[in-house]
Amino acid sequence: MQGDLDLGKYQMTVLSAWGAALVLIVALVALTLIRGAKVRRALEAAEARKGKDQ
Amino acid sequence: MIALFLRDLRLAIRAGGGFGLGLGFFLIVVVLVPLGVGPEGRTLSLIAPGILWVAALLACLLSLDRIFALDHEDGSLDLLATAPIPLEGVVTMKALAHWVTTGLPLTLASPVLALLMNLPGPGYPWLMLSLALGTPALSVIGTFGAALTVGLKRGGLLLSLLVLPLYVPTLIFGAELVKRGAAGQAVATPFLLLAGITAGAAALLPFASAAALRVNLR
Amino acid sequence: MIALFLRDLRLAIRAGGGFGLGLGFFLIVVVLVPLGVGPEGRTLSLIAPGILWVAALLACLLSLDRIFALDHEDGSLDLLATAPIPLEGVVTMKALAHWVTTGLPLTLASPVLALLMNLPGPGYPWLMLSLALGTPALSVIGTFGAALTVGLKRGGLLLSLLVLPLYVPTLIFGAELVKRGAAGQAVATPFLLLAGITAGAAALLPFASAAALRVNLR
Amino acid sequence: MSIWKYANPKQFMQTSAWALRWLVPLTAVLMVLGLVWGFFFTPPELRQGSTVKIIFLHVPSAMIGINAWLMMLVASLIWFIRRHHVSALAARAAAPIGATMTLIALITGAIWGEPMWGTWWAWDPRLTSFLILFLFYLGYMALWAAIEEPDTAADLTSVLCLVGSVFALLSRYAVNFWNQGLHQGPSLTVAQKQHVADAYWYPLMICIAGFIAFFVTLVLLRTRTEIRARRLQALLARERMG
Amino acid sequence: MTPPAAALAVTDLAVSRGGLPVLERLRFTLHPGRALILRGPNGSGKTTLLRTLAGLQPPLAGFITAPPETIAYASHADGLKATLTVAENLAFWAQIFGTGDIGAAVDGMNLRGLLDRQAQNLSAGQKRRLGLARLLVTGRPFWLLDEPTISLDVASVALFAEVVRSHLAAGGAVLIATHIDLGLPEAEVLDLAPHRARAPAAGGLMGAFDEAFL
Amino acid sequence: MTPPAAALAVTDLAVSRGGLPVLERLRFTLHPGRALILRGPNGSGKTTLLRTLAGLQPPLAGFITAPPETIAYASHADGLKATLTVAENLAFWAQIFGTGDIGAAVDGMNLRGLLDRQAQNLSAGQKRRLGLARLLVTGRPFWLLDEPTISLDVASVALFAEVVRSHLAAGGAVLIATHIDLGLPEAEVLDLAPHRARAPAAGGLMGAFDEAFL
Ligand code: HEM
Ligand SMILES: Nc1ncnc2c1ncn2[C@@H]1O[C@H](COP(=O)(O)OP(=O)(O)OP(=O)(O)O)[C@@H](O)[C@H]1O
Ligand SMILES: Nc1ncnc2c1ncn2[C@@H]1O[C@H](COP(=O)(O)OP(=O)(O)OP(=O)(O)O)[C@@H](O)[C@H]1O
Ligand SMILES: [Mg+2]
Ligand SMILES: [Mg+2]
Repeated sequence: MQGDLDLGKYQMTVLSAWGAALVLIVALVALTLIRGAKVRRALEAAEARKGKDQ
Repeated sequence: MIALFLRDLRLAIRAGGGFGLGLGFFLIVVVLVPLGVGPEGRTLSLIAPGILWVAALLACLLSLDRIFALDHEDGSLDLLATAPIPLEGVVTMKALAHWVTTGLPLTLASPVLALLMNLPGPGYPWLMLSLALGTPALSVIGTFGAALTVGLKRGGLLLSLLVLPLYVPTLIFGAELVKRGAAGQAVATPFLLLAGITAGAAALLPFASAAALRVNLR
Repeated sequence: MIALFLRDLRLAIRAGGGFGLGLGFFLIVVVLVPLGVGPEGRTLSLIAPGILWVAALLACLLSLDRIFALDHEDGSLDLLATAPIPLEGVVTMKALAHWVTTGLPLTLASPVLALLMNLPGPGYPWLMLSLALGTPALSVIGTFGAALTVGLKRGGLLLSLLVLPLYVPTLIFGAELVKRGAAGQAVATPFLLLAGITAGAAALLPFASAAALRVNLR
Repeated sequence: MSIWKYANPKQFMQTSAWALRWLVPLTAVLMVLGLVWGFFFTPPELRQGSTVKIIFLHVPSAMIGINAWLMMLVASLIWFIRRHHVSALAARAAAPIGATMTLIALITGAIWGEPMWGTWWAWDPRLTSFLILFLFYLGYMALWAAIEEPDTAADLTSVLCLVGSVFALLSRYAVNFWNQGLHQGPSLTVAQKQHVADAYWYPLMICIAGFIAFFVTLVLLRTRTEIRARRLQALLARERMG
Repeated sequence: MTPPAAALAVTDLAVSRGGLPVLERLRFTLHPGRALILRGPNGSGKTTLLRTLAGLQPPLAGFITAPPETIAYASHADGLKATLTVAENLAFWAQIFGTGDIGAAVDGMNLRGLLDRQAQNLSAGQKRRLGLARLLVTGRPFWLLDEPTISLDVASVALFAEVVRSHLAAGGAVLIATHIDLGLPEAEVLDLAPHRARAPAAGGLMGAFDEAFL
Repeated sequence: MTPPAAALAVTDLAVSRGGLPVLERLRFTLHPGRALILRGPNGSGKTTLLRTLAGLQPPLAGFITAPPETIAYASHADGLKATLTVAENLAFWAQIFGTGDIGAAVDGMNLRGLLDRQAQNLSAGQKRRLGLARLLVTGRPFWLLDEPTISLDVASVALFAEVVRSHLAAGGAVLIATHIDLGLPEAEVLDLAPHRARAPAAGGLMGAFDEAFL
């Protein structure tokens, strides 16, 4: 199916637009998830310390 | 409140010619552009209204960060906030002092600089009019930006980033007014819009500025 | 000495994205000019090399006053002057840190902004080359200006006045290089002159800056 | 119970965790379906050739770019009036998404413009006002980043969002002064679709739905992170207090 | 100076800095004619308390009876303009506070000889004297002073005590945070140590922003 | 720390501020292991003298034997970066002075608990402690301190005296300008009053720039 796809003379245009957009989307998602995981881990560590004190 | 205004003026004068400096910057931008762009008269007169307005805007912008920064550093702002004058008044006076030290001299000097930029003859009165009408808005909007960023280290460039998009409508209508005036077209619409922006900003923004200042002081 | 450089970088990053802000200003000036001048593509590509260089210069300029001002206010500069590193080294490191936080990002971002200004296609590599070559000179010269004005209240605009004339040769050759490159003409002369200015400024000005700093501290 | 109970962080964490269980798969399905359909199974258009495929990224991201700002405006108002922390944090969480979407619209539009208009960029009113919107996003995020204390930052960014919205509208109107521009006017509403052939209409609708779901999902995820960061900050400060 | 209608009374006050409670369960009354000295080690929250009383930041809990309009606050910083002369600096504040006359303040803090000197050319102690003279032109009954005698020499400290005494005699009241002896034996002392904010687990208050998050 | 080769000796020194002579005929020697306290009323020229000794301004007349490279100067301002943490601030100065280790300084001024706090979030006294800790990382024998105990509470003043004593014991020397008692009874005192600059008519020196005009 992919083989059939013919983007014609605008191949570069379409591919670069899609490429740039997808890179940005993936980067946004990745940053969101990475920061989320980092904060979650730090919070869990802090909660654990707090739990021990009490 | 008048005392505050007078003090700010006096400080501007004492600090190595506050009036001259904004003007100097205006002058230098206007000089730099032909240096960078090249000396062709036709190109210059084409871009003159826009560049003159951009230069005026940048000259305003550069002096913004000092509106509150110095007062914050030396503790005066804390004292003003507890003084028996409303913070809205303080903010308005600060904006007014900024305009008198920046916008007003720019307006008065603009014809000379327009000469350097080859502005077409009929544009001169419109240039002065548009600056007289538009620079107060620049001061008021800038004061708002300064109130938002007071107390932040290196607030200067952040301030520019915040304020410049807010300056866009003023710039467009101001430059448009000069452009149409210089070309002898109808100027009523940009004129009214520019006046509207200035009036609206002067009437409403001091409240936002005072609120931001209050938040920043606590 | 490396420690000083690293500290300045760290301070720039801490202070709300030091890198982004110089860049932000460059971006905004480049956006404002078309807003003022109007949207015609032909006019814009005519003035693009000049305006891009003027914008880069202004973006550099705006961050100059902080090179020494903060260190002076909090007393660090006194301490650095009595530290076991030569003041020439301090000045060079400060200039280097300024370039890394301002000139370098400007150079890297310039193609995107050239797009907005409709720069003709062949001009792009020359634009980046000229900025890479010229912005170090802007930082070094700016550091000299900052050293001259350190400790003056409201030095910011005075600094601009002092430094801008010094920037003129860099601006002219830089813009000329881009203009010729964009038009496909010979670029050797402005290229060599620009490189010469940068090399000369970097080699000699630190001594002048250190001397100015010494005078200002006593 | 009023809807304000969701403004309680604990309640919000629970509700959003539940909602995310549905939203994440929904987003994935819609995005993949819409994008794959749009990229692989749409024919080239007569005039535009295959560049028409860019529409499936350009239009949804442009819509989100605008509406994210609206959402931030509403959230800022809620923070002002009722001082619900989740609201302020949601506004903060939405800004980078809106900025990225705006950037995507700008980039795809620019790339599209090269073959269509023969230029990457033109100072067309719609393009210009979008660029200004992007600047507003940058300023808003820079202000959040520059202020240490969270409540102060929330207050100041809300003020900026309110004032900025007014000025963004003004500039939208101001740039219309120049000319009608190259960019085509709004031809696409849910009710009427006469300008778009069916072959593009259905995948486009799916993409738009996918982007909306994507936005909601990310806002929820990021808001949860902001809430956790806030709680973390409070705990750490507490630890220092002893 | 209009004498204060009432005392500055503080009930169950808690103050916070950077979102964290610093002091709590504060309860004291400052009567006209009295001086109260705040004592506490570095970082115990004296500055924070004074800023709260002056109305510069909202209290975390509790009440303050005196409105901010009756309070003059002198912080670590003096609020001087380097390029204005001593006389201009004082005259400005006198105008802002609507009192107008700076003669008493000048004589009170012994600034006659320096009137035409720019503030940037004063020594540290001279600057401080000018900062204190500002209090005299506010015409307000309650003075909140944060380490007022920093940099002052012995003679100036005595001068300052004199000024405070005459303010008290005129029906004013002062609250002073300091680590050193001020030569005011008649002043009461409030030790802040027992008022340190406790962790919430130990019964303390929540911080302003984290009540929803803890 | 390398012990100083010699003492800091001052001969016939005259110092000026703003072009006017402030102090003259100064002559004293600061031997290793000794502390000297400068006393004088506000505006008598203590800060000016210290800045001159530190090499920040040229003397009007006279000689100073110790080169500036042996001198660490702590002024009214602390030279702290608000956005750097306590540890980063100290580490920076340690690197600049090539000493590298901040452990001793941190313990000396009791900053362990604050290491990760940004300088802007310190109280006045905590900032001052950090400013003094900087002296310990310079590794220099002569300390010139301008009112070092400003804002410090009693415990911190004692801590400071302790640090000064161990510096003296290690062969260092300190010169302190202050108005308050530092708990250093062993220190000698130099009163600046007799050294006040006289008018030229009375035999005093000319100012730096006006000799040509008088
Ligand atoms: C940098 C360049 C561009 C920018 C910033 C931009 C921006 C936008 C924006 C903001 C919208 C949203 C409209 C709305 O929902 O109201 C939009 C829609 C659209 N754009 Fe662009 N655009 C750009 C270039 C292009 C180009 C080159 C084309 C194709 C020739 C194009 C085709 C479209 C189409 C077809 C729509 C949908 C319009 C509708 O039917 O409502 N855009 N664009
Ligand atoms: N942004 C912040 N975040 C957390 N804690 C802070 C922040 N700012 C200040 N603090 C802390 O709040 C406490 C109170 O500070 P405050 O300045 O009121 O103390 P102080 O009693 O005036 O001390 P000093 O005698 O040293 O002047 C200090 O422990 C300080 O470190
Ligand atoms: N630019 C100037 N022109 C004239 N006199 C000046 C100038 N700057 C400072 N002075 C004066 O020089 C004198 C010395 O000031 P210096 O700061 O050395 O005093 P000090 O002993 O440190 O005082 P303090 O104990 O108050 O800190 C002061 O009387 C001051 O007013
Ligand atoms: Mg304090
Ligand atoms: Mg002194």
